[in-house]
Amino acid sequence: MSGTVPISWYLVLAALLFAIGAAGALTRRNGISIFLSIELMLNAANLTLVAYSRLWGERTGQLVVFFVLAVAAAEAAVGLALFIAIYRQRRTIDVNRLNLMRW
Amino acid sequence: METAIFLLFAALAVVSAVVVVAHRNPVHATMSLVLTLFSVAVLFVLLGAPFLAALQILIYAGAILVLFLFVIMLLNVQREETPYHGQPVQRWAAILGAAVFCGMLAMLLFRSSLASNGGAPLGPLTESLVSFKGLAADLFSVDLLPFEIVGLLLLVAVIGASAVAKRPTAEERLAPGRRLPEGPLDGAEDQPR
Amino acid sequence: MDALLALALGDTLTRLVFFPAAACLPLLFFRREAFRAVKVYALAVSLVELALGAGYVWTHAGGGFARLAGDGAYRWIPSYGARYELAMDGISMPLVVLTVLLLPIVLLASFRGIDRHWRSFAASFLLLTTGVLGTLLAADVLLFYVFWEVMLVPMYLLIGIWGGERRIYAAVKFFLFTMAGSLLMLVAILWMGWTYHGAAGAWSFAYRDLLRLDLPPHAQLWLFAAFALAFAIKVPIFPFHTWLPDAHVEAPTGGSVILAGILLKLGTYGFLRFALPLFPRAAAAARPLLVSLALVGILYGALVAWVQVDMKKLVAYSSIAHLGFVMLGLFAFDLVAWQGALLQMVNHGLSTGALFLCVGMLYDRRHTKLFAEFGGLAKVMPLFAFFLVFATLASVGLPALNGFAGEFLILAGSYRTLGWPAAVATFGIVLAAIYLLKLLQLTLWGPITKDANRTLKDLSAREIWTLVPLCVLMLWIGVVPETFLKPSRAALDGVLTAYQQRMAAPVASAPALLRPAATEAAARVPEGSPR
Amino acid sequence: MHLLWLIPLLPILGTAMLGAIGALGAIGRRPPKALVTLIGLGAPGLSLALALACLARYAAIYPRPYEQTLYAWTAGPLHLDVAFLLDPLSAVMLFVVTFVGFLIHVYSVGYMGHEEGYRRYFAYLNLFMGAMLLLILGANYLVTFVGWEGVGLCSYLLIGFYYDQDFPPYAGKKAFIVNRVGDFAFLVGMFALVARYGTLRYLDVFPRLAADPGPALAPYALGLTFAGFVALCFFVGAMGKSAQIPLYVWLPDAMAGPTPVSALIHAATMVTAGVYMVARSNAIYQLAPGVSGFVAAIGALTAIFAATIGLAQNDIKKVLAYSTVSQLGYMFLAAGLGAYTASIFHLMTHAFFKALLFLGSGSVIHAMGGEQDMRRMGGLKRALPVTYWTFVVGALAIAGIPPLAGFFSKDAILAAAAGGGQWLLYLVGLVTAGLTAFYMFRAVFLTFHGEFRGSDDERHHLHESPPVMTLPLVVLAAGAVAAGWLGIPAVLSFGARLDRFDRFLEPTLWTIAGHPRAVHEMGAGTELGLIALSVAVAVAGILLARRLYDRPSDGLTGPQEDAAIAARFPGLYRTLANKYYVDELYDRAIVRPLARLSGFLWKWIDGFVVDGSVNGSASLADLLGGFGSLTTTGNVRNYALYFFLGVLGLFWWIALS
Repeated sequence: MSGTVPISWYLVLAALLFAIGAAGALTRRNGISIFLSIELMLNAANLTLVAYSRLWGERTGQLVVFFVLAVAAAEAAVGLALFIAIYRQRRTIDVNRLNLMRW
Repeated sequence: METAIFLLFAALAVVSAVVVVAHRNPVHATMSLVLTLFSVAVLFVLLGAPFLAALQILIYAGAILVLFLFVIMLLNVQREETPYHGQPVQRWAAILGAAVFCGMLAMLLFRSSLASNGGAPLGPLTESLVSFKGLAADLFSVDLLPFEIVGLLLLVAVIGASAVAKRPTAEERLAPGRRLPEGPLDGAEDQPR
Repeated sequence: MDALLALALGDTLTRLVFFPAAACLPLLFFRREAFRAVKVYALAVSLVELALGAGYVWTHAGGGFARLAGDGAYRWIPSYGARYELAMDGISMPLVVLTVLLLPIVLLASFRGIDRHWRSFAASFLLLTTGVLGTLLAADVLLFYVFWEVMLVPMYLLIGIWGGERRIYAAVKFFLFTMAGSLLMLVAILWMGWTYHGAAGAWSFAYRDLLRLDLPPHAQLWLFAAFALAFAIKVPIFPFHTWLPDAHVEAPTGGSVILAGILLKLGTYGFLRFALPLFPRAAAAARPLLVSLALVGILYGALVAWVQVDMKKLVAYSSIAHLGFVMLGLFAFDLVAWQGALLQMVNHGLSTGALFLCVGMLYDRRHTKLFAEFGGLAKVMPLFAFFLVFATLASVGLPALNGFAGEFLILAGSYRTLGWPAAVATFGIVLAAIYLLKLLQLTLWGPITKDANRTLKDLSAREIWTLVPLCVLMLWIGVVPETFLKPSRAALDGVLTAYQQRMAAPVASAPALLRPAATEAAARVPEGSPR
Repeated sequence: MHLLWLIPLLPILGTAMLGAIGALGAIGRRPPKALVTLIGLGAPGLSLALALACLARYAAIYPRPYEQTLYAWTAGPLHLDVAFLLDPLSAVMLFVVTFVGFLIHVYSVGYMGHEEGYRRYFAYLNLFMGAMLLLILGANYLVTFVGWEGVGLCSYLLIGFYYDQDFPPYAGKKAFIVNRVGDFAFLVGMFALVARYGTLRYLDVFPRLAADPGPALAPYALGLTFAGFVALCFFVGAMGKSAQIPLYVWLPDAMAGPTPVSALIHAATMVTAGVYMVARSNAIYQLAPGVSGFVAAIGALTAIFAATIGLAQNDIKKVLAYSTVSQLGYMFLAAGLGAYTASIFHLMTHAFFKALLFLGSGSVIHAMGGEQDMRRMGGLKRALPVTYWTFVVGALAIAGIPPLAGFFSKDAILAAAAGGGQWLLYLVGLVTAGLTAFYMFRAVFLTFHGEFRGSDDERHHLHESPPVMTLPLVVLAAGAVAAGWLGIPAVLSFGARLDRFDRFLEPTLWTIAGHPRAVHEMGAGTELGLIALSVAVAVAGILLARRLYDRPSDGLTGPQEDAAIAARFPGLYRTLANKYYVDELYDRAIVRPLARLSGFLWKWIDGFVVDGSVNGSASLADLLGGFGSLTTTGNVRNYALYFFLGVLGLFWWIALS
C-alpha cells in the first residue's frame, strides 16, 4: 500500500480515541469500565506510535508498541486481580465506595 | 481504496469507543472494546505494521479482553450500580477536559509542520518497516534488555496477580489489621463531602 | 584507609565525637528487657567517653587552646567544597568537657526514673552526645549545620517517648521552634558558600575560609539575622522562649539536664563562634536590639519564674534569665565579659543541671513537681536539702560558688562597654534570689503538710554520686575560677581582636576576601592539614 | 602574720568538718556532741588566738598596711586578687569579730546544748565567722563582697534555723532578699570602679580615685559625680546589710533565729559591715560630700525612727532589734559627718554592749523556757542575778551613762555633729539618746523588776544560766564598761591625749586634695556643756522609765501602764506598735504589684502573645490545609481528574506557548 491517507488523520483519530478513553476513565464508576477506558487510551497511544513509525520509516515506534502491549497484559492481570481482591473484601467495585485514600 | 478503508474503520473505532465508555453493561462495553481494537488493528495494517496488528488481535482482543470477561462474569457485575450520589462536576469537567484535550491536540497538529506537509501522501512502505524479521532481530539484539525485563515483568505480574487474587486462608482472615473491613463502609466514611 | 583508621582510633576529635554513636551498635544485641545490662553498658560507655574527652584535653593542653586545632580537614562533598573538619579551641573546650561530664551523670540519674525502652533511651543519649560534640567541634559551617540537626532528633525522641503527660505537644513544639530557626540558617550558610564561590572562585564552607569573607553591611545584616534567629531560638532569647518551659516540664530528668546544661549553650556558642565573627558589622548594628532582649530575658524570666507553681517550670524560666546574662556578656564585646559569659555557660550547665537532678529526685519519689505537694522536706531528707540548697545558692550567684564568678565577670565587663544596661541586668540577681529562695521555701522549709512526704527516703548513694561531681565543680569554679578562665582567654582574645580589626577596616561595598594578614588574625587556624 | 589567711579559713574548715561528720553520721550513728563542741569552739578559738598573734605582730609594723595575696582571678585585662589586708581598721574589726564571736560561740554551747540541730548550728556559726573575717580582711572589694554575701547566706540559714516552723524560714528569706537589693547596688558600685580604674584593690583604688576623681561637675549618672555615684551605690549596699531606712525591715524579723545568732550577727558583727565598708571607703565619701550628707541624714532618720518603734515593742528581742537599727543609724550619722573613727568607735563599743544585751536577753529567754514577751516576765532579778547585773551594765552603756563605753562613743558622734555645725542632726541624735535610755530601761524594769507575771510552771522553771553562758556575759560586761576608755575625748582628759582610738585609726583615713576633712573645733566650755546635756537627757530617759515602769506613782504594773498610754494616744501607739506599717506598705506597693505583673507576663505575654502567635500561625496553616483537604475526597476518580487537568495544563503550557 502506498499510503494515500495522510498521517495527520491517524493522529486526529488517535487524539479522538484518547479523549473518549479519558472521558470514560474519569466519568465511569465501575472499576471494570474504567479499566476498559484505560485500555482504550493505551490503544490510542499505540496508534500514534505506529503512525509516527510509518511517517519516519523507523521501527522503533513499533517496538515500543510491542512493549506497551506486553506491559498492558501485565497491568490487566494485576489490575483484575486487584479487583477480585477488593470485591472479596468490599463486595463492590464501585470506585466511589473505595474512598479509603481520603487523607 | 485505502482512504475508504481508513474512514470506515476509523468511524467504527470511534463509535465502538463511545459505546465502550457509554454503555452501562460491562459485558457489552467489553465486546465493544473488542471491536475498537479490531478496527485499530486494521489501521495498523494500513500503517505497515501487520505484526502489531496480529498481536493486537491475538493478545489484546483475544487474551486480555477474555480475561476481562472472565472477571466480569466472576464478579457478576451486571450493570453499573445505581449512582448513590451524583458527581456532576466530575462528569462534566471530565468530558469538557477530554474535549479540550482533543481540540488542543488537533490544534497542535494543524499548527505544526504536519499541517503543511502531513497531508502529502507518504512514501512507499519499506521492507524493513513491514517485515517481522527486522522486528525480531531488533528485539533480540538492540532491545534485548528491555525485552528480558518485560518478560520478568510478566512473570512478576503473574505471581502478583495470583497472590493478590488468592482467596485468603482462614488464618489470614482472622488476623487483625491484615484486611479491610467486610462490606461497604457505611456511615461517616460514606457521607458525601 | 590507614588515615581513616588513624582518625577513628587515634587520640582524635573524630574518635571523641563518634565513639558514643558507634557504641550504640552493640545495644542491638542486648535483650529488650535487659535493663540492668543496658544501664551498666551505657554508663560504662559514658565513662569511657568522659575519659576520652579528658584525655584529649589533657594531651592537647600544651597549646593553650588558643587556636582552632584538630584532626585536619577531609573532603566531604568536594564539588561544593564542604569538608569534614573537627577542631577545638578554648571556646569549645569547656563546653566539650561539660558535655562528656554530664553524660554519665544523666545516665546515672535516669536509672530509676526511666522504666521503659532502655536500649533506645541509652542510644538516644549517646547519639545526642555525638550530635552535641559534633556541633561544638565542627570547623566547617555545613558540617556544623548537619550536626546541629542531628542533635535535634534524639532530643525530640527523649521528650516525645520518655516525657510526661503532654510530651507529644512539647516535643513537637521543641522540634518546630528549633527547625524554623535552623532552616533559615541553612539558607544563609548556602548563600555564604555561593558568595565565597563568587569572591574566591571556589566553593568552600570551611569556617576559616568564610571568616575571610568580607561582606557589605546589608548582606551581613540578612545573614546575621538568619543565624541569630536559629541561635536565639536555641538560647532561648525572649520572644522565642516559650518552647523551653514546655520542653523542660515534659522531658525526663536526664533530658532536662542535657537540654539546659548543653543544648541551650549551643545557641550562645553559635553566637560567639559564628554570628559575631562572621558578621561583625551586623552584630554591632544589632547590638542594641540583642542587649535589650537580653535585659528583657533577665528580668522577664526571673519574674515569670517567680510565679510558677511547678518546680521544673521555675527552673526552666530561671534558665531564660541566666542565659540572658550570657547574651548580655556576649554583646558587650569585652574580653572580661566574654570570659564571664563562657564561664557562665558552664556554670549554668552545672547548677541548673543539679537543680533539675534534684527536682527529678523528688519526682521519682512523689511523681509530682508541684510546690503545693511539698514543704518541710529538710526534716526527712537532710542530704537532699543540702544538695538542693547548694545548687540553688550556686544558681543565685552566691560568691565562692560558680554562678557568682560568671555573673560578676559578665557584668563587670558589660558595665565597661555598655554602661547602664549592665546595671539594670545586675538587678536580675535580686530577682534570682526571690524566685530561687521561693523554691527552697516551698520545698524544704516549713512544717510538713503532706503525709506522703513524711516517709520519703533520703538520697541513695547513686543519687549522691550524680550530685557530688557537680557540687565539687561548682565550688571549684567559685573559689578558683582561674582554672577555667585561663584556657579560653587566648582564643577569646583572638576573636575579639579580629572583631575589632574588622570593625576598624573600611566597609566592603561588595563581597570580597580579606587580605591574608587580616585572615591570620581573624581565623587563628593552623594551615597545613590534609585537605 | 603570714598566717593571716588561716584566720578566715579556720572557721570555714570547721564548717566543713562539722558537715563531714554529719555526713558520716548519716551512715552510722549521730556524731558525739563533745566532738561537735570541740570543732565548733576550736575553730573560732584558734582563729581568735591566731588573730591576737597577728595583731601583736602587726603592732611592730603599725601603721603600715600588711597585704597578703593568695592567688588571682584573671579575666582578660582584669586581675582580681584573692588577698587579705591588715591595717588599723581591719585590725580593730578583726579583734572585735574574733573576740565577741568566740564569746558568743562559748555562750552557744550552753544556750543551744539541748537543741536538735546542735551540729548544724555550729556549722552555720563557724561559716559565719569565716565569711565575716573574709569581709573585714579582704584587701579589695571583691573579697569583701564574697564575705559580705557569705554572711548574708549564714544570716539566711541561721534566721531560718528552726526551719520546720513557718515564720523563721520566711524571715530568713526576707533578710536575704532585702540584703540582695543592697548587694545589687554594691555590685554596681564595684562595676563602676572596675570600668574606670580596672582594679578593686583598696590600696590602688583610693589613690587613683584621689588623683583622678573624674569630672567634678559633669554628671556621671543620676546627676552625680563619679565618686558620688560609687559612694551612693556602696551606701545603698550598706543600707541593706546594716538595716538602714528603707531597707531595715528584715532585721526585726531576723529575731526569729536563735538568740546568740541575734547577738553575733544581728547586733555585734554582720550588721555593722555596712559601717565598716563606708569607713573603709572613706576616700570615696570624702570626694562625695553630697552623698555623705545623705548618709548622715539617713543615719539620723533611721536612728530616731527605729528608736520610736522600740518604745512600743513588747518582745524583748524586738526591743533590742530596733535598738540595734537605731544605733546603726548613729554610726552612719557619724560616718556621714566625716567622723569615720567615731563611727568605728561606736561600732566597737556597740558590739560589746549590744552582744551583752542580746546574750542577757537570751539568758532570760532560756530561763523562761522560750518566752520572749516582756509582759509575761517581771521580777527576774532575784532568779537571775548575774544576768540582771550584766544586763543593767549593758543598758547603762547603751544609754550613754559615763564612764561606760556607750557614753564615749555616743559623745564622739554627737560632738562631730555639733562641731560640724549640723545642729539639726545633733538634735535628732540627742533625742534618740533620750529615747534609747527610756526604752532600754523600760525593758530592764519590765523584765527584771516588779512581780513575776508568768505562769506557775514558768516560775518553777526559773533558774540562772550555767557558767558557760554567764561567763561570756561577765566578760562582755567588762568590755561594755571599759571599751570606751580607748577614746576619751581631750576635753575630759584635761588635755592628755587619751583619744587613742582616733589616733590608731588615723592612718586609714585618706587625705584628698581639695576636700579637707571636717575638723570639729569647739570651745571646751561648749563641749562640756553638750556632754552634760546628753548625759542629762539619758538620765532623764532612765528616770522616766523608772517612774512609769518600776515605781509607778499611779500603782499600775508595766503592761497596764502601756495599755494606759495606748488608750491615751491610740493612733500614735498603734502606729508605733505596728512599726509605722512599713511592712504592709512594702507588701502593697512592691511585692503584690510585682507578683501581679509576673502573673500577667506569664499568662498573657507567654501564654497569649508568644504562644498565641505561634499557635496562631499553626492554626492558620491548619485552616488552609483544611480547605485544601476538601479536595482530598478519597475518591480515586477525583484524583484522576486532578491528574488529568494537571496534564492538560502542562500540555497547554508546553505545546501552545
